[in-house]
Amino acid sequence: MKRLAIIAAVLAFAAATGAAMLDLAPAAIDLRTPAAAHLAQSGVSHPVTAVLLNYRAYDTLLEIAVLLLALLAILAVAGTPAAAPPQASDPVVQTLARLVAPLAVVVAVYLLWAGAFRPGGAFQAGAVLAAAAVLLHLAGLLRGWGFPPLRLRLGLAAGFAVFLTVAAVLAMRGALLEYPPDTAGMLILLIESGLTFSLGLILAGLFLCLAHEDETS
Amino acid sequence: MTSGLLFALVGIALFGLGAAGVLLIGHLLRRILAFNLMGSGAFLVLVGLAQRNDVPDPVPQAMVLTGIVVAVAATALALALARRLQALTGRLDLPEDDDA
Amino acid sequence: MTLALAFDVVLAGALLWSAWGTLAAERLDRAIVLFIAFGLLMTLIWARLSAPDIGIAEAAIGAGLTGALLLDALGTLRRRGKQR
Amino acid sequence: MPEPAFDPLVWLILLPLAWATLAFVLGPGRGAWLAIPGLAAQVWLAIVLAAKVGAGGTAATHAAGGWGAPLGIDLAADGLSAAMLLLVQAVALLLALYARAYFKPGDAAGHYFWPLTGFLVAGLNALFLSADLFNLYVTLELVGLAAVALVASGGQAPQVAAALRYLFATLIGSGAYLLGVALIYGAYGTVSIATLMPLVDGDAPHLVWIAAGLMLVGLMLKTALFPFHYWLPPAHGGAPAPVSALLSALVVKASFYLILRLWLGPLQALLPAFAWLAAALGATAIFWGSWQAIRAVKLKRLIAYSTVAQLGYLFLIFPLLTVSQALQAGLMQVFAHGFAKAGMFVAAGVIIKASGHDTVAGLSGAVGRLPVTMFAFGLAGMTLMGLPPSAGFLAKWLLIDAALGQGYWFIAVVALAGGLLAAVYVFRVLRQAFLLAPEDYAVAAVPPALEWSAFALAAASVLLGFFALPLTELLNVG
Repeated sequence: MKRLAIIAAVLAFAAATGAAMLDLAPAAIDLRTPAAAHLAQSGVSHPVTAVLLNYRAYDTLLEIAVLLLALLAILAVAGTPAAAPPQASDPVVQTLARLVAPLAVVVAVYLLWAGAFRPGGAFQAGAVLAAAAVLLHLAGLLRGWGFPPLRLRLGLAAGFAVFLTVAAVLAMRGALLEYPPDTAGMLILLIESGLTFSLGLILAGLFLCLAHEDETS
Repeated sequence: MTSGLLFALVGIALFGLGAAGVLLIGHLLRRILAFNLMGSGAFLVLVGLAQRNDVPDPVPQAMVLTGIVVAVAATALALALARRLQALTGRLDLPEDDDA
Repeated sequence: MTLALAFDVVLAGALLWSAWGTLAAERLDRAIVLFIAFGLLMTLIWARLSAPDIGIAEAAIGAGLTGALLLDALGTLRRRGKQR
Repeated sequence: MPEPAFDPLVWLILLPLAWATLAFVLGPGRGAWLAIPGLAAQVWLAIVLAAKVGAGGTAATHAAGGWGAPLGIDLAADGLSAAMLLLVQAVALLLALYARAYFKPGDAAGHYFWPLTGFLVAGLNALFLSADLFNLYVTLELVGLAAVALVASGGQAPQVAAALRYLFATLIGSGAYLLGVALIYGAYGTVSIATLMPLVDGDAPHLVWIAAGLMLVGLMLKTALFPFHYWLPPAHGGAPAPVSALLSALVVKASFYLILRLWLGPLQALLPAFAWLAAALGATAIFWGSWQAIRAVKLKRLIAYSTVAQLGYLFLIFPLLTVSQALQAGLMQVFAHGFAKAGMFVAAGVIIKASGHDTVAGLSGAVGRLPVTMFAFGLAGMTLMGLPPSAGFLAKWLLIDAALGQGYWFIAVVALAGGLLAAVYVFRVLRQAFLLAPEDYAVAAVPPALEWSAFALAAASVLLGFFALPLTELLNVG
């Protein structure tokens, strides 16, 4: 009964929304124009990066907070067990992982640098770093995390702390995350470098914190 | 029909499928998968509908990047909770709330 | 119907099929593999929507990291299941 | 720009983010001594902001990034936002003083309380200050995930299950909200509230009506309005007491605030179509929640079901919003319930800590052993029943006045009946507490800070009745 009601409601909703989408007039406002017009002052030449780290950088600040919070939440859920030993793995996989990991670092640095003027940026770079860490773990070359020690906690928080500090300093000068046009590019690169490093750690941590927990429980 | 509009329509279908999945499926891992389908549907609508004239719009694209990161954060937390629940109770579905 | 639109329609069909399979597959491991395929199809769709930034992020985070998280969870849950 | 360095709008968001991050770096169990001064500074900032908004007569705004809407994100504080911010900082500060005494060193449930609470408060403040629909989505997720993590931090199976139930509810809620935002961006090309205001009218495309419905349903789910309340009792009833208090007093109010913000703001041409539905669900919530509270076995379950009932009043105001008393009634109810429910949950926490069990039946003799705590419980109960001179009385008075003024006597009847039902469950607890203690009844000593912070919260909910005028005047700034 409940099942049928939900299925019927979802189908009706999808049909109505689809039909409404088909007769939608063009939007009154087009942000493509102002986004392109201010690109020169944004400090980067790739429009998506300009939105992420300049026009709507405040969204991104909160989003990094969400990510750090998620890691914290996972630690809170998993308790504080010891780090798991690496699992033994196929030597072929290990060799492959040893080859891929440095390559991933190079790709990450490239993506970070490219983000200013073409697709790429801190998220993608951080995700690639995290993927390398996960691969090393799966190959048995990197331990799962127990509770992260102070050094690691500093690294996890560093990217967000840099972002927050830049936001605070700029807020004291004028507005939250309002970059002076001549230093915008440099500040964005500073924020993105911090984020790449910490996002790599946090995204890897999501995996490595989860991976350890079972062996001990 | 433009690519943008087509994928916006697909997005609605995905959102509906995912929402029905989260509401109807008891198994926790599958519910987490369903939640991710739902999120992807919303992202497709956000970009597809804004680009229904097939001209790229960086603003919704940046919003979706933000959304993807939020979604992976939520997924990881959900998995952590599901694994914890299984470790404590041996079950992978939510027990009826016994009101005790 | 142009070739590009035909490609889009095929892509859309494949995406919905993988999404349905993710929820309907009998075996959980198959569901997760279909979910990773879903993520890769999404990457192609983002490319078709001229959103390569999202495409890279989707491949790395959506399909890659989430897929790894899910597979790892599945493995652990199986191991625990056997111990019980 | 006068004194941009101290624009409270910005610092109310950055400050909690900063102490939360520092608390995380310091490690498990640490951070109380960052959180308490931080929250004290935030109370001051909220007062400065309220004074500025009240004196200026216009909303305070801040263009993040310096771009201004619609390209950038605007922060804005009108009277309603300023009032909500005052409530959050004041309740959070008192709860922080309580929590410092509640979580003993080494208590795993308290290991992550401080950073999680910091992110929660930052998310709430950002939510009350945001004037951008997508940015609001991010703040909703920040609040939701922090709240779920706080519920789960208890660590036992029932708490983990409650957290999962809550997580799926909150994710579906924010998912529906996000799809609504996506449809609105598709229809208008902007997500700025100020820019949308003149664009949305009664002739809006069907898609915008669907978007409004999605956002409303998603937010009702997050507010735990009947019949979407199923997740609330296990989550609020099962969490550690300071967490229950934060969630019941503040978190569910955030999504209610957002409904109000949309209703009175960009979607005001569309949402009144749902006013009677919202009121009907609210009325049902009052009866259902009260009934469940009356028959609850456990004390904290009783209080959690009381939250379900008390949230119902908030939705009774929607058909009445044409007169200003209705909004005032809503705000008074938010404040009254915020302080009273926080006080009641932390009082219950003291009782459970002292006696070791949490059933209503086990309360016998509590008045003799924990007089301050039981007095606090009674004061909070007074507010929930709506007895004068409490803020709860004022909220009901304004609501009944608004309802009768428009001829809707049945809303007044629901409000009065809800007060009587609240009396039944409050007196059920008090009656049990006044019974003689059993022979073997032992009570552990509790730190005075626990008892007195519970008392301060409950007393505030009563005394607020005397300071209602400046608060309701703040609402004229919009």
